[in-house]
Amino acid sequence: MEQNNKKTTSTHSIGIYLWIWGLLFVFSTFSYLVDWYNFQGLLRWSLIIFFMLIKAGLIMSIFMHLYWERWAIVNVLLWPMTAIMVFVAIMTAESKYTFFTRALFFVTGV
Amino acid sequence: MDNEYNNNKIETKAADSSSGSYVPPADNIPASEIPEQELYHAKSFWTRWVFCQDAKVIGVQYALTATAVGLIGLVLSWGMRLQLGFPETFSFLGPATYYQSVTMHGMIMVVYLLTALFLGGFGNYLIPLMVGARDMVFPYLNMVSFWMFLVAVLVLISSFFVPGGPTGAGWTLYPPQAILPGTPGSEMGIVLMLVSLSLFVIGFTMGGLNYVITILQARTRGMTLMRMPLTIWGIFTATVLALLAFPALFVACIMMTLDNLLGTSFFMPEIFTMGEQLGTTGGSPILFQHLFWFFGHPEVYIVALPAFGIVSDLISVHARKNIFGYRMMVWAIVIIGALSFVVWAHHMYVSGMNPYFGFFFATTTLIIAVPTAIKVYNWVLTLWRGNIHLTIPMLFSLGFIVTFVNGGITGLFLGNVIIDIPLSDTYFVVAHFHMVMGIAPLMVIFGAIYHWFPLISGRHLNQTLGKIHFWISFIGAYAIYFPMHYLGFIGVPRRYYEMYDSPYMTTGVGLNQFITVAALIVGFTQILFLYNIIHSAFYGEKSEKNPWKANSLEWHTPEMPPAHGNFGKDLPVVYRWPYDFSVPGIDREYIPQHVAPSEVPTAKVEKT
Amino acid sequence: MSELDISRLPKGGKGFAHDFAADQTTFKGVPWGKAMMWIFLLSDTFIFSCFLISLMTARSSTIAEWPYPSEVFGLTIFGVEVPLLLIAIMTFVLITSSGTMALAVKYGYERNRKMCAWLILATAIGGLTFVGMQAFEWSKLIFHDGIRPWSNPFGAAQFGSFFFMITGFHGTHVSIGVIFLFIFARKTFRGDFDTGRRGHFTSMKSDYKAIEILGLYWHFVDLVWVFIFAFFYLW
Amino acid sequence: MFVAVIFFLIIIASVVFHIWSPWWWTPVASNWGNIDSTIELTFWITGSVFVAVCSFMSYCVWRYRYRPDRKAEYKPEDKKLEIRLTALTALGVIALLAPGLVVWNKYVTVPENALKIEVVAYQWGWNYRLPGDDGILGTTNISLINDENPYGLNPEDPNSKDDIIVMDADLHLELDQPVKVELRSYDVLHNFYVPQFRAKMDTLPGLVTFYWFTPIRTGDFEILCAEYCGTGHYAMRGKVLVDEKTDYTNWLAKQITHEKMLAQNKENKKLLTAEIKN
Repeated sequence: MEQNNKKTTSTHSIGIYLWIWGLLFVFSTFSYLVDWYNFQGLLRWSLIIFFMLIKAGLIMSIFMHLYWERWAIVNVLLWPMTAIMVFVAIMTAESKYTFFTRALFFVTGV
Repeated sequence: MDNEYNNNKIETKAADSSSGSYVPPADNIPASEIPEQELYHAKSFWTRWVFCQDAKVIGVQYALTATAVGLIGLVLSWGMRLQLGFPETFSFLGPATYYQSVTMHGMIMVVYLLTALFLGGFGNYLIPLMVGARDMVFPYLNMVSFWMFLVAVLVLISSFFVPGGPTGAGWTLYPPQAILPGTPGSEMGIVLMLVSLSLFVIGFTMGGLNYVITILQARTRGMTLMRMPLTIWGIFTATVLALLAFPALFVACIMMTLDNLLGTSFFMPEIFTMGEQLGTTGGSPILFQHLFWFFGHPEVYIVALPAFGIVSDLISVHARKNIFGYRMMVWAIVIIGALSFVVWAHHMYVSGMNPYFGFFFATTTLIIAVPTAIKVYNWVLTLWRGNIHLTIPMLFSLGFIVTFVNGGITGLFLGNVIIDIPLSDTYFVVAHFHMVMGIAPLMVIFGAIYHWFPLISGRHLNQTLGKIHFWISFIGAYAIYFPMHYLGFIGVPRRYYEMYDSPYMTTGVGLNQFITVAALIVGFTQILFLYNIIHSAFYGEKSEKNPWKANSLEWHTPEMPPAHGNFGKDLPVVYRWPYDFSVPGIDREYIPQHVAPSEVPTAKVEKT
Repeated sequence: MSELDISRLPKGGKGFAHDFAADQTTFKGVPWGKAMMWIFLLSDTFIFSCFLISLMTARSSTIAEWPYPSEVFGLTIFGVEVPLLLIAIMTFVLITSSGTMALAVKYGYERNRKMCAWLILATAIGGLTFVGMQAFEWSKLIFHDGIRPWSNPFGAAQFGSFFFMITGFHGTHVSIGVIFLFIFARKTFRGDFDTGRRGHFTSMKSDYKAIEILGLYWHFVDLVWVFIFAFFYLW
Repeated sequence: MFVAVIFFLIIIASVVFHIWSPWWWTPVASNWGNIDSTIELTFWITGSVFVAVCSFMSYCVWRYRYRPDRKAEYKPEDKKLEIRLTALTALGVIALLAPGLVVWNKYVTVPENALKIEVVAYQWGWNYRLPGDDGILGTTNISLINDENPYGLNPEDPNSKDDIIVMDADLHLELDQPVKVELRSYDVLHNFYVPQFRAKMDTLPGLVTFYWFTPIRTGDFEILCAEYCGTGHYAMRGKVLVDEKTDYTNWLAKQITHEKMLAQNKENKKLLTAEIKN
């Protein structure tokens, strides 16, 4: 039932997996340290996102082999994220609007 | 395509020589990239007809279940119409019953009938046949998908029998009212509805993965994406939309179930209802609406896109002409699908969301009108200079065009944010969406059933009954929904149990009675259709092979109806698109997809 | 049967155009099961995205105080307040199991049955540890800190709701993964993938490719945790 | 022949129905007449598309009906025609959208001199609150609602003291005075809709929504709830009465402020408890 092309079987040296594994540890530690040193505001925000994206990228590209996949599947998997990004953008604006309306019209802390 | 890469492609693609003179191409086809699919052949009655792994049987199972539940939806609509046309005549219809009917009618028709019928029914039956595969890629998962759907339907039906009855929250299930005591069915009904929807999503995901992977990875040799029938394009895009849109519904269902059962405050702000504080804090009802419509708008196209695809094929076959602008049609389907994810909040113009969203969503919504209009133009341009057989599928296709154009242009009213303000939540909306995603897709479904019934059963449906069915359904449905727009202009809100004591609404009485009578007539005509199907399945006129002289692969199986595994010993090899009708330079009126260019050397076909 | 030699196909953007214009398979060299898992994960991504978007909406639209996760999830070890300690350990456990899974996939391709089986087992145990720690975390929050899905003593009620819902949904994914990992470990030890033994339900032949598919799922679970860690615990 | 004629008749019938339909919108009673103009424009554009496309279809059905000796044309594509049609459609869409967005911009931009009033919706009825002399509505919270304070007004907020409480389904408005309605709900979604004003907006619990309009005609107008809100949805009616200035002032003078109402309610409660004690 499945395709059986032995030629396409790709194995990678064990080293690359161990490297990525180590990097994931390091970046997880970094993102933990963001909390440990209690960074706040924009710095915290950007550092968290930065480490998160790096880790996600490493897992997807190496562990999930996306780096070695053909563009057809990579594009198919990544483009739909645009819809999510639009959703995020809209909901950011929406929740800000909700917050301001509430702060303007409602008593807080009752 | 660049020639240097043609080592793996069929030679015909490279044969479009630049010199301009047509050179008959060689037919050599490289061997398959994918090994022969192993199939589980049924050994007993149970595995052959009940727990069957054959996509064709699963498709019929889906279709029958969806039709059965759709009939319930139809009967519910009669109750609503009786109340609206002749209020205070029928004592069994109280406001609670009325709202429960409205809700269940909407949900059944949109999700359990149309989605399941187009994707589960037509999708399962047609995809493997039309792309030249033996079966779906995961027959077992496909079977489980149907059984999940059946369980979802049973859970839904069971809500009619629980204390408090089914939910009456409207098909949009907006919280807070969906789970507060002021709404009928807020005890068990809403929970069962949410559970049923979640099960439907899970079951559909199993099926949907099958459809997508079968189309992407299991086509036969020569079947490039740009040679697939538009039916497949429609179903494919709709399935992709469903796989990406249903998650939002699933999440919304989970969160509302928790709000209901555990008393969380996802969608529940501070609420003072029926004289007491509810104790919830800080939630946002608008969040639910965003999630719901992030699912709900693509859902409209989940229903519409397969209809677009199927109707293109019906028109082309029965007008004996290639579909006009195939590439445009494909791109239009894909663009509509992609855009459908960024227009959802046009259902929420009056919901109290951030008012500046109106600009963005009105713009994106009206942009969708462009590819949609192109599709309409291409359908009528396909008729132009065709040779139109007014068969029943063709009649239904024509009916589709009229109802769809009508419903589509009223969509331009509602999509344009400022016009939506007076019209939203009135009968204008009801008329609009029934026209565009009720009647129009149903026209296609009927046409498709008349078209493919010979393939499924080996017999024709009765033509006379079919014509009666068409004319009553089409004219009747048009008579129901066209005048209904004007109720909306007066300002009659939807979901009103009765409304006649308003001074300026009394004018609508006669119109409402007319609509009710028309609706009952159209509804009862469907019994004629069911009789036709059941009777013809056993006693209908025997059909010869390929009765409509179509080109696509499903008509060219060794047996008709096709056996398990679809295509005999060898899978067909495809050399052309399915629209080579009336090709010049050759006597044959049509050239099926698997006819090699060497068999029709004089045909002046264009490259596909 | 002629082999499809993927290495000879064009790469990158040209490859994209080529693959979509080609017949038979659009994802060249991708088995059906793997393609299905990818598309399923895409759909699942949308589920988790919707959860996280809802979290964001609730959090930035509530006028009540949002609890500070760093303190809520802190542990006191030997009298020292360590923020987010348990979560950090859980993160490392999950990454470790992801690493072993990646190696298991590699050995599966090399048809190294023993190595592959042990690594799958290690992954399963890692996953089980994670679930166990999550159970501990839940019980601590419920019984010790008094956090309930509908309310909590620290602030906005949605904090608890989203915590239990999102980690619960992720935990369900992990648990399902653990079950499959154990089943696959047994199958690998038994040599199903070498003998092509037929599946109990689907009656289809077993193949080492299944391990890569399971691996994709497991890495996805890890991937989701990266986002939950960032958006729920660190934010 | 027969089929084409019937399809054509249906199109004719639709147009005829539209022209002679007795069912049409009620005369506008607010400044939103330009919504009507936008709808009219849309009707002209889309209506002609409908007639054109469907007539063309009927014509094709008649002209190219099946004949055994006819062979259909073979023409997969006509790029030029398709591009032209696309451009034409895009033009039409812009013509629809642009004026719509202009009016929408007006709709969401509240004029400075608008009187802010609050509409409160509950299952199943309407109440109102006017800002009093200071022109400012006091802050609220649903969790403050109780027998004495039925609106959940903030007792600490000085702006709330002179707020005028209208616990009645009838709302009076002054002619030609722009009004910004701030919509609030105690329980579920509702929608404050007066067909003659054209405008509407949902009310949500946990949020305040708004829109504005200027009544331009005196008279009584019915308020309908246009968002499904439970079993009593259809019965959730109220009335807006647009008055001349003198009538409006007379009505306003009879209304009670929040401060007075609180005092009254307290007094009543005292009496009640005293009665119970006795």
